[in-house]
Amino acid sequence: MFKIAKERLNELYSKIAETFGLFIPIKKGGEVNYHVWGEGKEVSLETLKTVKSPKNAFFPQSENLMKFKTEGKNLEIIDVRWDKTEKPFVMFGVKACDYKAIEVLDKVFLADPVDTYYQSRREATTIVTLACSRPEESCFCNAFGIDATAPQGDVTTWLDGENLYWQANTQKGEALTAAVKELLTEGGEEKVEAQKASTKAIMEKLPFASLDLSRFKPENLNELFEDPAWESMSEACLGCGTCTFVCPTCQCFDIRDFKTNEGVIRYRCWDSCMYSDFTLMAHGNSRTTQMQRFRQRFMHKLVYYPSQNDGLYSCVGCGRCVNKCPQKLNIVKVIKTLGGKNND
Amino acid sequence: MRDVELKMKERASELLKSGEVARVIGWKKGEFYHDPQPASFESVEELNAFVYNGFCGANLSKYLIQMSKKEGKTAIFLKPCDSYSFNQLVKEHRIVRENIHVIAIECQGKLDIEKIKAKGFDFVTEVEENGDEIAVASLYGNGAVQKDEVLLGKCETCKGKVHQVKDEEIILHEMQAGKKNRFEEVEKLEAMTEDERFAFWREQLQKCIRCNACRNVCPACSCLKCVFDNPASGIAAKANDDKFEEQLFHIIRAFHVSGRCTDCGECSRVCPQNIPLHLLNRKFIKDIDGLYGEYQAGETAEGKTPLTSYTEGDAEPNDVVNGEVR
Amino acid sequence: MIEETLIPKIGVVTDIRKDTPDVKTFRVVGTDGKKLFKHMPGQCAMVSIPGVGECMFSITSSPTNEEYMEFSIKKCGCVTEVIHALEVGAQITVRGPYGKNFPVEEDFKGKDLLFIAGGIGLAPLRSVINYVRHYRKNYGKVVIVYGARSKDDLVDIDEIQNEWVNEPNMEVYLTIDRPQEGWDGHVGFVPAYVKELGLDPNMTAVLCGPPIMIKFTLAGLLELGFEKSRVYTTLELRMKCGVGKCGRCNVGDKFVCKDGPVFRMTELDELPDEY
Amino acid sequence: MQNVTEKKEFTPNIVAFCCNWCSYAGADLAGSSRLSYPANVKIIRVPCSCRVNPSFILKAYQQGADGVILCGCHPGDCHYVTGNYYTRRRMSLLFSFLNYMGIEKERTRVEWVSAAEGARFSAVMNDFVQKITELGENKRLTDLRVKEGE
Repeated sequence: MFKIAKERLNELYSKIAETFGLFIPIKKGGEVNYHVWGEGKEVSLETLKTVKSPKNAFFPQSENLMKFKTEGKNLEIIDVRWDKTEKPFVMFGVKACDYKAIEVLDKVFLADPVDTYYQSRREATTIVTLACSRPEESCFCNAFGIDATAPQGDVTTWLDGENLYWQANTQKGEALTAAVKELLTEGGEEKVEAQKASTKAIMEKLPFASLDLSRFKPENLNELFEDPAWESMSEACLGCGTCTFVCPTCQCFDIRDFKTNEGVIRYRCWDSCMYSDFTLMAHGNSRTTQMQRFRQRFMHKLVYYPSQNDGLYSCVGCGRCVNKCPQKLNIVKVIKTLGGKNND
Repeated sequence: MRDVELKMKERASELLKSGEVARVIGWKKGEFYHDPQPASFESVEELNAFVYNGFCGANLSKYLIQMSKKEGKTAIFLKPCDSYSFNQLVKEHRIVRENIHVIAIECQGKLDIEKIKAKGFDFVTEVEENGDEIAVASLYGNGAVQKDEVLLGKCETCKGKVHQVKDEEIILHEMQAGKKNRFEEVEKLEAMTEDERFAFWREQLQKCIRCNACRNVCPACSCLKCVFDNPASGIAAKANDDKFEEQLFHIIRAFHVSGRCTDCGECSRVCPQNIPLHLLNRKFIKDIDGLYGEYQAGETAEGKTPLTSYTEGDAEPNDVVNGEVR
Repeated sequence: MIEETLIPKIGVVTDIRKDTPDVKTFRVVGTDGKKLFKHMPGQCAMVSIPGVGECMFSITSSPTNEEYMEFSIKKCGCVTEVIHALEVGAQITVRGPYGKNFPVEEDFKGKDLLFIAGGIGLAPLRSVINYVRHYRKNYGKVVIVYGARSKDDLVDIDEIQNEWVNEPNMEVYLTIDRPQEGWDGHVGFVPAYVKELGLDPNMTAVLCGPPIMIKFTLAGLLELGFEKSRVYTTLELRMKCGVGKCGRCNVGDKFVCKDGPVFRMTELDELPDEY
Repeated sequence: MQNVTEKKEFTPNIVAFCCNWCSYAGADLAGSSRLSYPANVKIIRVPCSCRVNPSFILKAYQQGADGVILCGCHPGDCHYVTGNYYTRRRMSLLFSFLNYMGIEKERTRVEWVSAAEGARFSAVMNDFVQKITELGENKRLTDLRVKEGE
């Protein structure tokens, strides 16, 4: 294990930025989101939850896929993907829940047939995770078996009042460590162990620590789908996309064309199953009510996705929706209502 | 506030029991003290979860678009600011007035949990409202904050504590208007240079994730199909692909609600990126006041709005600079 | 077979046939004049006009046709409207094939087959019917029941009347909803006709058409003694990616683009009712 | 659109929305009277100046316009009696708002031009083009995707 003094973090960022594009939580316009680091930027590693999750780096809110050019009757397709030969990048300060969320996304985008747009960005990234030390009441990653005190990733780091502690886990992580080695000194194991213990004690007190998910099983799919509680749970839903867009695992997208002076750009962008036009076709819509759309989102996270992926839930308990839903609806309320007998 | 909640619950229970109304729209207990959610109650048993406290900031009037069309009468609890939206919706024939029983309720200003957390209480376990002081218990320490410092943005500039519509009222204590002038922030922006203003809005709007929360919560945004969802409009768009789209969305939205926006402040309350969207709408309100005479949308449920009327001597667009005739 | 999930191939429209007032069949090949890709009966492809949009269509031509692919497209939305305005020689984009095909090499083999279609629902069935005709000896008796609103709305009527009716051991029954001048065939809705025909319930049935037709025809078949496990149909929902990633065409935990569009009735019974 | 390989002198793209009854006829008259106005003004005919939705103006900027001018009948002379009175209010508010967001005030303008004012039409357009040329390219309200490749 290595460490670096907190005051020297800027040197670390600057060193990483020499060879990598460095994405790190930065405060801009009053809110903390992942942005590319640069001298003078206001880094905020302590921020527990960036508004947008790190998924934005691999699966950008909007991404050009290809261009079409027309000459007479002839059509030409130009691949405009992100150039792999550009600088590889480092995602710095990813929390345990958000790291788990990337695994959830991997299972969608890297499943056959591989989404090469996602893949190229994913492969070019070294992920440096940061252990949590000050969780808040909306956190419930432990309900999904995630250990916020020791996240995985290419490199795991811990931050306390004095130092950042650094431990490489993978080859990519070793390579990054080698690149910044001159700034690191050895040691810090005891401090990290102490922090882990104290954070774990806090984690036990999280109000949602023991959510009962036992009823969310593929065999209960139809029973859960038909549950009358969906009506009242979704009643206040505005049908906005806040929960979807702040969610680190939501991966639905739309593909759209945009006409430019030169031709047509085909891009994909985030879409939300909460939107009324999500499933709208020329001759009908399979989900006409907000209740159906609300149900779709939570059934997907808690039943459909696990059924397709060996029981892995596509919720990681980051609590962003708990904080951000305009009308205070969220997945916790759904789990408590439908999850099983042990929820109150 | 506790006494108000009890009285409201009691009245809701009476109304439901007597069959005078089929449902009551209010707030339901959340997971914490600070996250009550809007809900409708159709039986006395359901009222067990009824709650009214300092975190019931949501404007409930828009739910009436759906609810007032249901079988039977709907009772709704409206705060003074929500009553403006209610009138505006009646004016635009979006809700059926005869099917609604309006209960005007007391409001002493609503609280913003994010502001409380920012004071160092980021693992809130309990909140207690004691008049102007809010006692907060958190895992990382207990303490008290001044109410004025943790009010929702929209309550800081509260435009008044008078209900514009009511069928009955539950007001047990005197209410006070906001302490700040609501145009102060607009004026601050007006005083900036063009470049500074552009930079300010660029930085703010760049955060926009196009979640549509501002649009969907807005009582003035009651179109059956929004232009931004309609591919035939030519401006339909979903995510931000270019800075232009954020500007386009917010300019068109602000313009579309101009003259109809009651300044309820819900857009800024719900924005996940905390973009001060109310400053867009307030600019229109301020300009309308200055150019065409003071106008407050939602004061009445009748009459024309500034943009659906005119006078022959109106100012020429080219002469209007910063909302004033030069 | 898919090298790049979202990047399509360029297709050239070499022939356009007007089947009915609102259905046209487009013949498409690659820019090299060859068939764009191999497929199986029942599979679909994403067809797009850049700048307008991309839509999923079933490939109506048989896989045994090595020269070209055909799409029968009904004009009903903004993309199909533009497609209908295309002329021969126009270039479009195509990607695929997507979805699970009809089990022609497994469950269908050696069986008597019953195909029931309504309106544009014939499009996906035409592919499998012609496939069966091509490998005729592998399958038993074939019965086709096809109905449309009027005689002008019967898709591929030339092929049906000139080729299908002459095929040995293959029966074709046509019906239209209302009596019409110049039509001396059967009149009536498909579900009723199916019951009237008193079909052998041991056949393997394939249904395709509007949801309301499927619902009533299925009820009729069950009454006749057909088993749900030997009745197939296809689903259609909004799709964007075609590969189970964009998240909109799911019914329960199944994606129509990946796990469908062909479903056995018993499979559908296990899914929530949201299609 | 234009292919800028070497840096050329800036010629702005101007979109002029002209009402069918007055300003479009005014433009016609300018043409038949052989009064010139710059070729980079693209006229879009609308039934009335009040048909112009703010989204039309923004869309013009998105597609690469450097200036947008709206022309209608003189107040009081509207073919539909009151249309341009509404235009006047809407545009006063919109222009003030655009400026509030940091968009240059002079980029957008309203002028009243009657069917008899061919000369005025020509003068207004010449003046507007000159102002926009001085102001330079529209950079604040433009869609970068549209201009890609230029």
